[in-house]
Amino acid sequence: MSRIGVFICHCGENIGRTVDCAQVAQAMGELPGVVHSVDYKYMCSDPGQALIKQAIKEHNLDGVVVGACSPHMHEKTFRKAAAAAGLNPYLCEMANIREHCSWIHEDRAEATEKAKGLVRFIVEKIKYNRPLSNIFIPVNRRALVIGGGIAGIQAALDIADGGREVILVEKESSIGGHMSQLSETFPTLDCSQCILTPRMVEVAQHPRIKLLAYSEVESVDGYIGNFEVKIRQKARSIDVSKCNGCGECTKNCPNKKIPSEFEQGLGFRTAIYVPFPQAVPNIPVLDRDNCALFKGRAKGVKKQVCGKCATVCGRRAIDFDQQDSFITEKVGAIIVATGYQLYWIGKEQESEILHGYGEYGYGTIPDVIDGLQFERLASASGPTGGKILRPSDGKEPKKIVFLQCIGSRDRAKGMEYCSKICCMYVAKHTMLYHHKVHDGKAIVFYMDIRAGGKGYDEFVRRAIEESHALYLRGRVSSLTRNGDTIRVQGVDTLSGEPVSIDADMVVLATAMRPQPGITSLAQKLSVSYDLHGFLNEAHPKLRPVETNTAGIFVAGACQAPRDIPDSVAMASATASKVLGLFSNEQLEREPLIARVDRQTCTGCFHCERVCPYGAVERFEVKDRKGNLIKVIAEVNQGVCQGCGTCQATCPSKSIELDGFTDEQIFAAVNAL
Amino acid sequence: MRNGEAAMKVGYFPGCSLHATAREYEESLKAIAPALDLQLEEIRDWACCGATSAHSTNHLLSVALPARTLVLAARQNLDRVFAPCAACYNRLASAQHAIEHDKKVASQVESILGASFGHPIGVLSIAQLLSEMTDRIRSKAIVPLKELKVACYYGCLLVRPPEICRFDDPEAPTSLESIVTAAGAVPVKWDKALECCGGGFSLSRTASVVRLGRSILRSAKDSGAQALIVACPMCHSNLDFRQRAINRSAGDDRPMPVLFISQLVGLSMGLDPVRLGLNRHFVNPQPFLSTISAGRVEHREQA
Amino acid sequence: MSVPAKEKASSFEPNIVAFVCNWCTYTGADLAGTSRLNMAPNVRIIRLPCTGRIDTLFILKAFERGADGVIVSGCHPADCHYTAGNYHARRRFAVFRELMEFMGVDPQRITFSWVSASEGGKWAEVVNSTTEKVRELGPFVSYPRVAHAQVK
Amino acid sequence: MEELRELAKKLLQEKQVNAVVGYECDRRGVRPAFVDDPAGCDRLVFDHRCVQNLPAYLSPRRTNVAGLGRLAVVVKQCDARAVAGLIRESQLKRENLVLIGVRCGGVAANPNESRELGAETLALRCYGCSGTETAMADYVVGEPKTVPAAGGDRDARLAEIEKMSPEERLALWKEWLSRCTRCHACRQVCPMCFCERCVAEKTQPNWIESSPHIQGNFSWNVTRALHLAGRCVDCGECERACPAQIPLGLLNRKLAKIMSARYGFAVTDDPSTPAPIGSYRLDDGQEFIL
Repeated sequence: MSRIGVFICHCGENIGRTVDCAQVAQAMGELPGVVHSVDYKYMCSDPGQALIKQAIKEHNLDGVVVGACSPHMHEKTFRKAAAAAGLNPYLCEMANIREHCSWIHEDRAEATEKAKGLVRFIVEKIKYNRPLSNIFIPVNRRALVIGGGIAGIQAALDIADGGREVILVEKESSIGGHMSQLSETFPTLDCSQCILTPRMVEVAQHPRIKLLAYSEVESVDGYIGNFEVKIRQKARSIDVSKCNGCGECTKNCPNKKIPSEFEQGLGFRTAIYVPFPQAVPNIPVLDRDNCALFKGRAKGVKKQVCGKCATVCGRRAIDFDQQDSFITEKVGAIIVATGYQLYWIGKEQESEILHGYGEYGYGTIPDVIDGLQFERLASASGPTGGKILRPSDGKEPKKIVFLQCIGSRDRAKGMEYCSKICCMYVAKHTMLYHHKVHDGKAIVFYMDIRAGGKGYDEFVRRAIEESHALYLRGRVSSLTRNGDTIRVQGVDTLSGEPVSIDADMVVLATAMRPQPGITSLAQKLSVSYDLHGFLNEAHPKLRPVETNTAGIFVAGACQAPRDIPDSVAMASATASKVLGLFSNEQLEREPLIARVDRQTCTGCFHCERVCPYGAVERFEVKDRKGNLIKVIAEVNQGVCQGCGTCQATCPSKSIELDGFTDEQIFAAVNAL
Repeated sequence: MRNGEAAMKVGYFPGCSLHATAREYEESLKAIAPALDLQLEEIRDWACCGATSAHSTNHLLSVALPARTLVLAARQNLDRVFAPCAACYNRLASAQHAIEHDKKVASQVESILGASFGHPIGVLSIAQLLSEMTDRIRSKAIVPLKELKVACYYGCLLVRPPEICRFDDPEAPTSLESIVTAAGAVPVKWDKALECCGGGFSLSRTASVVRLGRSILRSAKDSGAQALIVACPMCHSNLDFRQRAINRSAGDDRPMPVLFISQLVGLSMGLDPVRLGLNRHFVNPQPFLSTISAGRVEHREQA
Repeated sequence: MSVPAKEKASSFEPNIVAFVCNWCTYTGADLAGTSRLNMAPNVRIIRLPCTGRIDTLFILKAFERGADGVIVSGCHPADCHYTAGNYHARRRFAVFRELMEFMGVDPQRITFSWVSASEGGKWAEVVNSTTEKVRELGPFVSYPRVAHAQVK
Repeated sequence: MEELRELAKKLLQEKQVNAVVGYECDRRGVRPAFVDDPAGCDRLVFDHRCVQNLPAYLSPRRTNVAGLGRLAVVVKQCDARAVAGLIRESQLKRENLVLIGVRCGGVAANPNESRELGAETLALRCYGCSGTETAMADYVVGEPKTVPAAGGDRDARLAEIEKMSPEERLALWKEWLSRCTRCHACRQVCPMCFCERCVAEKTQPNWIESSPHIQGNFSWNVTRALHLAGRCVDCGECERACPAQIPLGLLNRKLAKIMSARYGFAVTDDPSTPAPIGSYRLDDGQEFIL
């Protein structure tokens, strides 16, 4: 590049006061390759930009250097101006002589010298700039939503209502998630099923939503706009196309004593079952681990042991030999909404940072239950028909102690984070208990009450004032069996007194953790996660629902503990991001990405190891006959974000980051 | 696990109480050791472990005192040191932990002692030592204990803090249970196995010790235990020596014999109760001994 | 470039190059400017997308071309715009720094820092303290250098 | 030795491999041998003069060797680290290779060593080595041998230099590196230097001055060492090959020391061990960063 124009801006007095702009312009004019060098009061003003456009045409410039403010301020402005004059925008660069020079120095001679140096860096660098054009990536305008809880449902409906197709994958046999297990919801105490069920039905009936229940994501390939997702449809042992959900099979299944997952182990289900009556889709699933027929098969019994369900099924929908099947879907964006699980306080834990709670009996005391179990006890459709009864003997508890922060805010045994929802649902539980057992006494041990949210603090106050819950600030050191009751040893830190309570039942507000298997899913998606497995958002404040992998979004409690309103808001936010992405057929992005020199790449794949985005792929170089010559690296344009870590790592310098190539940096350093 | 191996040699740190108030603990240990092929080599010139005065007043001293013993053990070419007293065990293990994990303290202590640390020493509690030998205990248990129900009491120091002890579960330990099971007794499930006995407040704040002991003994009795098994001289003292006061305050006249775990193991081996020091207890063990048809002891009534 | 300072060794003014990442330190240096924080004029910034892009060859070349000191600066751990570039850079430069020290390059001539977009003040401190240190060490003439290009 | 020859013969006869890479003797000492005929297997030797790191011939850059097809290679424990490195970096496929692990018992510093192996003649890399065969070996030959006791502290010189002042160190390295003629023998002999086009030969831009002048020499040797950080298999061949007798091994050893101290990494013959450069831990040391 030999026809460079240099434009030095005074920025009014901002630069001119300390930097002798005319002198800088003159010195730059003497550099080899510079054919035009001027200074001007305000380069960014319309006349200033006109000056650049005119010079490009007049002097047939093939490079423009603007010595002015920070490129973060005006790089776009000047590149646009250059483009308007017919110059490739990437042949225009800025040297920062304001923030990095005139504003931070006082001595005019020193500042002028430094300004010369800074502009010279860029003049030398731009000699090696090449014209670049923006990259266009086709977008497959369909979305995948992983997880059919309230967040996934909301996201799927919003996108589908926005006119785009959605594939909703749910690993359980029905959508609905944890919300379907709740009795009432805070802070309004409206029935959870009543508000959720219509939305579930809407999903099932929506023409643009393809619901894949009892399915899991097997693998994910590709990048933003062009993901290819392999989905495993687990064998239900039911021909979905034939089943009409009549329920005869369930009714006739002889094994009726299997602890129900939906009822949190407080109720029973059959081996072939629908998790709850409002399930969507309303198709049963056969639990092969508990089915007599499959147990018999496993033992090698020749004769078919059972098969009642198949006998009673009028539509012959039962298929004992069904296998897992796989389908592949092409989508342009993925929303992860896999939700949460509760911290189990037992002795065996899958993570090194969790230790369980031996002082609470490691979960072996029958009337010590967790929050979700209490939800089922309080639910009108629950195992007790909405009566609060003790799991051990079915008696009505007259005194319930609620313990908050079990596993939350506890570095020793659980997680340091706050699970956010427990303060609220414990308050709700005390109210539900008060409504159902008028003479019952609810006692809550808390660390702090965190009731930030619309109507939230008022709700907690109602629990205390109207439902007469006794709130004690302090921790409980042990739960022990004391005859028929549970001895709760704790401390009330406000009075400073140790407290000993014999409770009929204890409810633990255990911590919210991400779903098991989240890390393996995150690895499939190349999404980062924190120490606890919660998925990382791209920016905690400004990009809360995006991930660092373009085209993948997060909603709900898979990202951090979230309540229903938060999850729904996040879900709608992801939907709006996805619809925005889908508003164009192509995705346009800056071309500042890495490219590989196929000639010299040796295929050591150091670049692959350091790439934060998994943008490096393997490319087979073949001769004309199709014989493999070598395997080398190739950069996926859609995935590369342009950090350049690969280039610094490449031993033979066979990968270059456009915009910051080795030649450009070398030229700048040489200008020292 | 060292089960089934030939003779095991460990360093032996009796501490002050095994030569004084808990003589029966040492007697029983020395009585069962030969049967278990266990060689206890006393550390020459050992000094006080420092509990509890040292660690409540001066951290450096609390490391230096037991560290001296550890240096001596290394000089005696011992890899492991057994401290029968739970407090001694805890101090020695804490000192070893500090030496390994806190370089600053380690170098300060080295200059105090004027000696450098040799190889790291494994510090063993009685629970650790005997749970390594459950097979031997089982094979030597010739006297049927007849489904004897016992409550195993750990107290606060035997398995805690977990980062120092690195043995058993700090909240729901089972090592003593596995030992008594090997000896032929039946451990009961009870709640107070880890509660505080009052420790050194036995003399200064007797009322507190009586209150704490009351809840421990009540829970043990309620669980159907016929004897309480302990592994610490201080626990033993509080629950045996103070038991008359405890029972009186509770209006309960059922005495509960309190045995060191080594005594129970000794009984299962058919050793003479007097050799095991059972005659030294304040609670008369005779009714209990009769239930398992062990020998007789002459009991002196408490004044 | 004129280097008058070099000739009068009594008042030596060091030449320092800073390789900084675009998102944190460059923006932090912008903030220092916006906040009008006065600092030594000896440091010249070369902007790169990420510390992950900063090659050890840049530093070697800078010394060859007459730099007396070098600054490498980027986002704090966990703040990298590209999630992990700074972690890779951290290993790269930890090793490079120790090797250079072994070969006789005083590590004080190379400053590594994490300066976030909000740390304008820290940037000024890094610039001033590095300038001060290198000024004390004197010109890096002992380093194998190419003939100094004299450009007006 | 017979065992080795028989094995080589068998592998060739059964067409399991197209050629065997091993060692042979000539007047001046031991040199690498490429045997593709069963009859030629009697040339093969293995003794303490078998210094060369044969996997250096396995990089795909050596097209004449790659053209031989499936190979069997005689490897010492130290050589196997190079094989592991090449597999890790996608330069070799394990299944295309038969590894004949030798129980070596240490080698001399030079392939033409006429004296017996002892403290004086033992190669530096054998200090502290067990001399047993590599775990990667498909076949193991030879009786177990013991490596002679080392003649001193291997890193004594390293420690000595570390104690010097920066000025002394720079002067020392300038003196050494000014001798470098840029013959790149260090690169040619290195099993881990397999780039198609070395960065030293890249001209656009020319990061490393190509003429044998101290400027480029410094950058070259620093860069060579850094590229081998965490990858160097510590065979010492670069130093042996250097005609200017520059103690290049010091740089490699220094880096190995840094890798071990900072990242707990030591080079192994297990290809699944990830390299320390190119990976990171969130809690990596950063005491040098402001």
